[in-house]
Amino acid sequence: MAVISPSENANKTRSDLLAYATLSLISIFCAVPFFWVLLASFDGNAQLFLRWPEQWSFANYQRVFTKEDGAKWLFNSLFVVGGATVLVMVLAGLGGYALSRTRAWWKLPFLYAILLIRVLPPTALVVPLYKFLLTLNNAEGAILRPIFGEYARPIMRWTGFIDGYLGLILVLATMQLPLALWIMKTFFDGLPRDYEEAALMDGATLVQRIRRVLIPLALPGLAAAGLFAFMSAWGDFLLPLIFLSSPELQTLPLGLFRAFLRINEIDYGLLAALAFIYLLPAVVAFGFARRFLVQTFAGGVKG
Amino acid sequence: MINLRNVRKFYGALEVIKGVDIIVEDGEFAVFVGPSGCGKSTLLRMIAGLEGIDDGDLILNGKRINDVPPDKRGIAMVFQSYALYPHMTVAENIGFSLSLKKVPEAEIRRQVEAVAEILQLTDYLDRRPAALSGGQRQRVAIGRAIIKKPSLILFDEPLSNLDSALRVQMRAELQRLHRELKATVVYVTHDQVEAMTMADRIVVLNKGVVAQQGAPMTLYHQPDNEFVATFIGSPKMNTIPVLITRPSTGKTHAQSPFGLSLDLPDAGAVVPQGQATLGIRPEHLKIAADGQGDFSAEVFIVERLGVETYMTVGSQEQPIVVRAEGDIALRPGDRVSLTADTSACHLFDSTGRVIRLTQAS
Amino acid sequence: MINLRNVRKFYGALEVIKGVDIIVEDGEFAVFVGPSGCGKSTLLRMIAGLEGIDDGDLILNGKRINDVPPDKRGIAMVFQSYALYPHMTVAENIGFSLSLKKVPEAEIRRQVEAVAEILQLTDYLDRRPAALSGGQRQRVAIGRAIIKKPSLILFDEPLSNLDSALRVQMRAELQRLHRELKATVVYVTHDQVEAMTMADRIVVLNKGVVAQQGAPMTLYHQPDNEFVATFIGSPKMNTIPVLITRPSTGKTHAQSPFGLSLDLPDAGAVVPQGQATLGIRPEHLKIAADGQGDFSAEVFIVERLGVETYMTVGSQEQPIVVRAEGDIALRPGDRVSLTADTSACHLFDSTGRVIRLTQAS
Amino acid sequence: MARNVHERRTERQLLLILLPSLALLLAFVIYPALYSVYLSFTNEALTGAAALRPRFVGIRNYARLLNDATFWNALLVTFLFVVGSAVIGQFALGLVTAMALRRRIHFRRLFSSIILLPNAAPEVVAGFMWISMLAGGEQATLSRIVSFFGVTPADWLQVFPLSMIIVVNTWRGIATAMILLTAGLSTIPNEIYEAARMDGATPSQMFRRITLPLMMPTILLYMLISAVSTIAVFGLVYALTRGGPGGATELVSIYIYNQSFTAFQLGYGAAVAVVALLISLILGVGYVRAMKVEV
Amino acid sequence: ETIRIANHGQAGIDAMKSTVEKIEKKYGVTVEVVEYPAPDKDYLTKLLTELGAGNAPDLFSIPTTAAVADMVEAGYLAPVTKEIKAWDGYANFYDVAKQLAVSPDGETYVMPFMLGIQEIYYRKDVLDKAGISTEQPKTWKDLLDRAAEIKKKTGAYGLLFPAGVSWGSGAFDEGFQHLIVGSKTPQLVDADGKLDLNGEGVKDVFDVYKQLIDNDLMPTQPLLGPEPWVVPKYQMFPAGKLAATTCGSWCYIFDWGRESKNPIPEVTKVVGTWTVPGQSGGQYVLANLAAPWAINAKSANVELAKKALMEIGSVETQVSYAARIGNIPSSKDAAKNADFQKLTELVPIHAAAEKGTFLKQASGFGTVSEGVARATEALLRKETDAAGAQKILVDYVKETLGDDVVK
Ligand SMILES: Nc1ncnc2c1ncn2[C@@H]1O[C@H](COP(=O)(O)OP(=O)(O)OP(=O)(O)O)[C@@H](O)[C@H]1O
Ligand SMILES: Nc1ncnc2c1ncn2[C@@H]1O[C@H](COP(=O)(O)OP(=O)(O)OP(=O)(O)O)[C@@H](O)[C@H]1O
Ligand SMILES: [Mg+2]
Ligand SMILES: [Mg+2]
Repeated sequence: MAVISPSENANKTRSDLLAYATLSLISIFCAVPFFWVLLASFDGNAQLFLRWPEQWSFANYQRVFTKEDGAKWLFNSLFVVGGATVLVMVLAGLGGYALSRTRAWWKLPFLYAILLIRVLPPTALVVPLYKFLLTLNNAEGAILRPIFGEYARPIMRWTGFIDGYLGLILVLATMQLPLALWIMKTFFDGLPRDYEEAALMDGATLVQRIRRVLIPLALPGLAAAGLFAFMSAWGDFLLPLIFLSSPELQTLPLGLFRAFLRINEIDYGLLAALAFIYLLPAVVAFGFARRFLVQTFAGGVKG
Repeated sequence: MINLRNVRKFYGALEVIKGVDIIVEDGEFAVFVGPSGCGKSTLLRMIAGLEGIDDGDLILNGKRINDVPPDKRGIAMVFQSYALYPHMTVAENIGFSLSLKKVPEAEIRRQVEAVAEILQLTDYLDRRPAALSGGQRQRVAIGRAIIKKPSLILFDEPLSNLDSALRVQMRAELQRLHRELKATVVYVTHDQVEAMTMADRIVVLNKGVVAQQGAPMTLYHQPDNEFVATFIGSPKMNTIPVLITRPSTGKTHAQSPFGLSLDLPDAGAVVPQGQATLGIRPEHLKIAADGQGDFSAEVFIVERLGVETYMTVGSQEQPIVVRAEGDIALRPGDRVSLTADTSACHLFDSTGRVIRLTQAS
Repeated sequence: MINLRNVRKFYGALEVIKGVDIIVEDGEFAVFVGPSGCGKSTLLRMIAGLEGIDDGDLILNGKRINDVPPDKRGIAMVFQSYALYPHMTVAENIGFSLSLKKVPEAEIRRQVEAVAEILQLTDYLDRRPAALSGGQRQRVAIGRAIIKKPSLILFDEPLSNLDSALRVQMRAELQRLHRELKATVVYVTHDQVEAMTMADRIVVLNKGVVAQQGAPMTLYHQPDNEFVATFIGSPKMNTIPVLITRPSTGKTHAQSPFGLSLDLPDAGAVVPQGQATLGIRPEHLKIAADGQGDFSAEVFIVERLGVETYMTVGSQEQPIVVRAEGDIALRPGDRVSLTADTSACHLFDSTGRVIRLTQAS
Repeated sequence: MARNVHERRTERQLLLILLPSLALLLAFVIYPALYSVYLSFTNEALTGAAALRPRFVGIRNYARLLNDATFWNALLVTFLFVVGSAVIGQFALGLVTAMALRRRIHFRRLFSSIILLPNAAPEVVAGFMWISMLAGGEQATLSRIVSFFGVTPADWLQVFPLSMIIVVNTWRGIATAMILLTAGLSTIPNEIYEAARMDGATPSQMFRRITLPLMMPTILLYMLISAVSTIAVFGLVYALTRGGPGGATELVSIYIYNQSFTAFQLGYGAAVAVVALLISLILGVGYVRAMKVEV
Repeated sequence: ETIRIANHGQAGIDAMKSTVEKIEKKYGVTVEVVEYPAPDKDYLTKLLTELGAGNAPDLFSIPTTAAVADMVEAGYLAPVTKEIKAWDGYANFYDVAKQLAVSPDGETYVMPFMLGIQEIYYRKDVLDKAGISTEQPKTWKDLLDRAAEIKKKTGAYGLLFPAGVSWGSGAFDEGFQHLIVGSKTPQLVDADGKLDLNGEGVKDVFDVYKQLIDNDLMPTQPLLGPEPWVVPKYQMFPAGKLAATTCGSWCYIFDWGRESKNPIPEVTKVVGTWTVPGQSGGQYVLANLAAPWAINAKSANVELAKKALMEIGSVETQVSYAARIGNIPSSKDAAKNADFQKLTELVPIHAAAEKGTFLKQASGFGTVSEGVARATEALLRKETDAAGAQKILVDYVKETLGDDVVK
C-alpha cells in the first residue's frame, strides 16, 4: 500500500475501523444462529440447545440417507423447486421484457397490482387453490385414464395438479412470479434497446431476439430473479404439505417433520442434519448468484 | 434510391417529424444534421423500420415500404453505441444475421472472413467486443451491417462516443469504405465538421422539418436561411442586424448600429429596404491597415491556435468573430480595422429566409 | 503561487506520477494536457487534497500544504460532470459550503446573490440542476467554487461532456470569468484546442512526467520533443523518418524513402548524420505548380471544410496530411506537387528529443 | 393508442409474451383471491356442520370482524412488526452495511456472504435456529451470551415476544435491504462526495445532507417492497411463537391461518384476508401517490 | 382395485404393515399407504382440506378424538354402525370403547380399536425417601396437598398437568379431561348437543391448574417453550426433580422404560401410579380413543374400505399398535395374546380399562380443545385466575363457532 498523508490516513483509518466494527457485529448477529444447526447435526446426542458435541459423528447424516428417504426428498425438492425456478426465469424473462418495453396503459396498474397482491399470505389462498387444482386434476385424469388405463396413475404423478410434480411446480412458480417480474422489468429498463433493435435489423424474430440476444444479456438479472424464486420456493412447506400426498413425491421440508414423529422426543440430531442438508442448496445457490445481485439492482434502482 | 414523401411522426400529441420530403440517390453519402432533438434519429429509425410512420410514404427502390418489417427492408443500421452483442465473438457478431437465416456454418465462415478482410478485422475474429478498441468496434458494427449486402446503410451518430483523434481517423475510414462498397449511406450526426467532410448531400433538419438539403459546398456558400447559414461553418457565421437602404448610387447599402457600413454588390431592386440581417463568416473578415477597413472595433477575446487566430471583436451584446490566418499577437483591448468580403455576404429577412443577392442566383 | 516539487504518487506498486515539478504563478490560467491516463486528474486531485501525496512537496503561497485537509486549503474545484447536488436548488448548491459552516441564512443569501450576479444566474436561483442547460450548470459549479473565495480554482475536464457548439461558448465564458475574477486557475483537459485557446501556460504531461511546460505558442513553435510536437496542433504534425546527410554544400540534407528531399536551413554541424525524424505541420506544406515542389504525391483522402481543405497524400503506411486554405476541388487519385516550409521544420532524434535547428536556438 | 402498423405489431407481440405469466397469475393467484372474496360472504368451514352446508351470510363475517378485538390486535401487531422489522430494523442495518461495504476494506466478500446467509435459510430451519437461540430460559444461546456479560437472562419469547420476532425478521431481511440499498448507493457518483469534501462537509453532514436525500427514491421504493413482503410473513413467526403468547405475536397472516386451519372457519378467515388486503391496498396506493414512488 | 389409506407417524405405519398385507391378500386389492408426515395439527389440516375438496384417502386415522364429532357433522365420515355391530370382534370390545365410538347422532363412524388411558405416575422412591405417603389421593384437595408436601419436603415439583398452547391437543386430552370427569359438572355437552362450558366444574378444574401454578408446584417455564413435554417428562422426572405427572399407558415403555433414551432403572418398581381422583372423591380411569380409524364418506370403495376397517380392528393390529405406541387394545381378548403378554407394563392397565369412564363427545370439541389450551396458557403466564380462564375458553368457543353453540 502506498503511503497516505497523515491527516487523511488518520481519518481513513478511523472510519475504516468503524466499518470493520459494525460489519463484524452485524456478521456475528447473522451467523450465530447457524452454529446450532452446524454443531447439532454432528452431535450423536443432539439437544435443542447449543452445545459442543461430546462425540462427533456422522450418524445423523447417515440416518437421513439410510434409514430415511433423504436422497429421495432431496431429489424431489431439487426437482420441484428447480423446475419452478426455471419456469419463473423463463416467464419472468419474457414477461419482464414485455413490461419494460410496452407503452400500454395497463403497465403501471399491473405492476402495482402484482406487488400489492403479495400481501395476501398463501394461507389465505390455499383452500380455493386446492379446489381449483383438484378440478384441473380431475379433468386431466378423466382425459388420461381412458387413454393410458393403468399407466394413467404414474403419468399423473408427473403431470397431475394434485399430488403431482406439475401442479406443485406451477403453483410454486406463480407465487414467485410477481417479484421476479419486477426484478426483470427493472433490469430490462436498464438494458439499452440498441441490442434488440440491432438484432431486429439483423432479421431476428421475436423469439430469436429473446433467446439469442436478450437472454444472454439478461443473465445477471435472471440469476437474481431465479435466486430469489429458488430461495423462497425452497423454504415453502405449506404448499408441498397440502398438495402432495404420495411418499414418492415428498420434499425435504416435509421430511423435516419426520424428526417430530418419534414417539416421544423430537430427534434433534436428525432434525439438524436434515436442516443442514436443507440449508445447503440455498446457500450454494446464493454463492453462485451473489455476484449478479448488485449488478442487477444497480442497473434498476433509480438514483 | 430512397424517397421520403411528406413523412410525419407523432409521439402522443407531439408532432416530432412534420412533413419531411427527402430524396437520396443510389450510392450517395447523405448526412442528416441538425441540433439535438430536431428529429434526426427518429427519421433514421423510421427508415430502418424501428419506428412506425404515422403519415406519408417511405419509398425504397420504387416500392412503398411503410409497413414492411425491418428485417425485410434490406437496410442495415450501425448504432451509436454500436450495440455489438457482448456475449458473441467478432465473428459471431458479424455472422449473426446469417446464422439467423440458418445459412450453413461453412458458408457463414466464408462470408465473415471476406467481410473481415475488407475491414481488416481478420486477426480479431475470435475476440469479444470488450477486448476491442473503439475503432475496431466500429468496424465490427459495420461488418455486421455489410454482410447483409444492404442497398442502404444507416448510421446514427457512430462517432459521437469517440475522442477527437479517433474520430478523425474513423471519418477517413468510413469514407474509404463508402468508396469501396458503393452502397447508399444515410448518416446522422450533429457534428457539422463530420457532415461537411463526408457528405455528398447534407440534409439540415430543424425542429422536425428540412431546413435545406444539398451538396456541402452549396450549403456553405448558398444557405437558404439563417438557420442553415449559422449551423454550417465553424466558427459560426456572424449575424448582424442591419438597415438596408438604396441610396442614389443605385447600390444596396447595409448599415449596422455600430458603424459597419457596406455596399452590397449588384443587389439591385431584389432587396427590400428596411431591417434585415447581414451574415458574414469569420473567414470573410480581414484585418486591414489602420483606418482602411470597412469598420473598426475593439478586440475582447483572442484565441491563438498557432496556425490561425480567432478574435472576438465588437461588444458583449454584438460579438463579431474574425478568423485570421497565422498567429496574430493581438491582445484584448486592442482596436482593429476590418474589411468584409462583400461578395461573400448574405442577407436574411426577418423570418430568417435568405434574400438572394444577384451573384447567387 | 502554487508550486509542486518532485511530487510522486503510487497506486499500490504502480507509480502514476513520477516526480513532477510545476510552478503556476498567481492569476495565471494553467492548463494540464496529455493523453488519457497520463495522470492529469491524479495531479489535480493531489492539489485539491482528494488524493494523498506520497512524496515531494505541494506549496501554496509559500506554505507546504501536503497534509492540510481539502476544505482548509482555500482551493476550489469544478468537477468534470460538475457534481452539482441534484436535490438542492441552485442557491442551495452555491451556498452549501457556507451552510456547512453554519453561516447565518441571511448572510448566505447575500453572498449567493452576489455570486449569482457575477455568473448571470440570478433568475435561476430556485431551480434544480436538472432544469438547467449545460452552460448554466457549469456556471453553478463555478459559483459553488468561487463563493469560497479561493486563491486557486481547479477544473477537471469541465467541458468534455458538452457538445462542440456549447463547448466553444463555454470556453469564451470561462476566459471572461478568469479575467473578471483574477483567480489562479489550473485546468485539466485532453483537448488541445481548449488548451491552446485558454492557457497562459500549458503543462504537457505524458505517462506521469512533464513533457514540456510553457506558453502555448512556445509549445507550438518550439516543441521540446516529438511527443509535444505531435500532441499540440491539429491536424497533428506529420512525422517522417528521414536520413540526414551533410553533403559537400555544407547544408544539412534530409531525405525520405519516398522521395522527399529537403535542405534544412543553417543547421550546420549541430545535426548528427544518420536516421532522424522530420516533423512538419500540415499547414507548412503548400501546393506548388506541377513539378515545382519539393516532392509530389498522390492524394487519397480529401476533406473539404469550405474555408480550408485537408488532403491526405502519400501512402497508407506513410500518410502526410496537407492543410490548404480555401476550398480546393481535388479528388482522390489526383497527384499534387508540394513544397515544405523548411523554416518551420523540426528534427527529432531517435529518442524523440528535438534537435534544435539554429533558427530556433 | 398506437397509430401505426409497426407499433400495433410490437404491442401485440409484447402482450403475447406476457400472456403465460398473466395466465398463471390469473389461475393461481387472482382466481383464488376472488374465490376468497366470495368465501368471505359465506360461513364456509373446513369441518363441522358448516362444511356440509355452507350458507351465504352476507356481511356477517365483516360485522363480526369489526367487533373482534383479536383482529384489531392482529392488525396492530402486524403494523408494529412491519414498522419494527422492515421499516426500521432491516432498513437501518441494511443501510449501515451497504455504506460500510462501500469502503475499500478487506474481507468485503466474506462480510457480505455472511450477511447474506440468513436470507438463504428456509423459514422452518430459521425458526428452529432461533428457537434454539431464544426459547427455554437459561439454556438458550442468547441467555448464555447475555449472562456472560452479566445480564440476567430471560425467557425471551415469553417476556419480549414481539421484540424478538422483530429481531428475527430483521435478521432475515438485512441482506435484501443491503442489496437494494447498495444498488441505490452505487448510483450516487463519487464526484458528489468529493465535491462535498471540498465544501468541507464532515462525514455526518455528508450522510445527512447528501446520502440520505439522494437515496430517497431508492429508500421509498425499498420501503414499499419490504413492507408489502413483510405483511405476508408467516412461516418464520409461526414456527417461533404460533402467534403467542396470548396473541402478542399474532400477525394478521397468523390470525388468518388460525381462523382457517385451527378454527377451520374458512369464511371468516377469508374476510380477514380481504380486509387486510384492502387496508394494504389503500395504504399502498396512498403511499405511492403521496411519495411519488417511481417504478 | 386399490384402496388408499392415510397414516401418520412412522410408528403407526410400522404397526399397520402386517395388517395391510393381510388386507391385500384377503381381498385381492392393492393397498396404497399414503404417509402424511406432519405433526398432528398439520396432518389434520391436510386431511380436512382433502376431505372438503372430496379428494381424501378411503381410510384414514384421526389424530385426536376431539375432531371426530365435527367431521361427522361435516359429513366426511361414512357410518359403519351396521357393519361394526355385525363384525365378530366387536362384542369383545370394552364398553367404554364402544361408547366412545358412538357419535351424538347415535351412529358409529370410527373403529375404536385402541384406547388411550392416562393416570398419574409418581416417583415412589422419592416419596418414600422423603417419608411422604404414596397412598392413592382421594380428592383434588388431597392431590394438591400431596403435591405441596412433595415440594416442601423434597424441593421437587409436585405434580404436572399438561397445559398451554404448544402442547397442542394435550392440554385437553391429557389434562383437562381427566379432571372434568370428576368435577361437579362432569360432562361438557347438554342433552341438545350444546356445549356447556359455563359450568362450575370447568372453573374448578382451572382452579386446580391455578393452584399448581401459583404455588410453584408445577414447572411452568418449560411448558411455554417449543416442546413442553421434553424437559419435565424426559429430564426432570427421571432426575427426580418432578415427582408426579399425568402420563399415558406408554410411559413405562417409551418415556422411562426399555425404549427410552433416558431410562429409569427398574421403572415399574420405582414409579407408581394413581388414578385421577374426583373433586370430592371417587376414582376415574379416563379412557379416550387413540388414533381411531374412519372411512371417507365420498370414497369410491366404501364397502371395501369397511372390510378393511374391520381388519384394522383385529386383535393382531391392536397388539401391534400397543407394541409400537404403547396404547391399550380395546379388545378384552388381547389379554390372551402371547405378544401382548410380553408387554408386561401394559397388561395391568389393559385390565383396568374395564372400569374406564369417558367424556361424551360432541361437535365443536376441536374448538373446545384449542380454547382449553389458550385458557391454560393464560394461567401458565399468570395472567388470569380460574374465572378468567373460563372466560377465555367460553369467549374463544363463542367467537369461533358462534354464540348459539354455547349454553
Ligand atoms: N419515445 C419518445 N416519446 C416522446 N418523445 C420522444 C420520444 N423519442 C424522441 N422524442 C422526442 O422527439 C424529438 C426528436 O428526437 P430525436 O431522438 O429524433 O432527436 P435527435 O435529432 O436524434 O437528437 P440528438 O441529436 O439529441 O440525438 C425530441 O424532441 C425528443 O424529445
Ligand atoms: N484508484 C486507482 N487505482 C489504481 N490506478 C489508478 C487509480 N486511479 C487512477 N489510476 C491510474 O493512474 C493513471 C492516471 O490516472 P488519471 O485519472 O490521473 O489519468 P488522466 O490523465 O486524468 O486520464 P483521463 O484523461 O482519461 O481522465 C491511469 O493509468 C490510471 O489507470
Ligand atoms: Mg439522436
Ligand atoms: Mg481524468
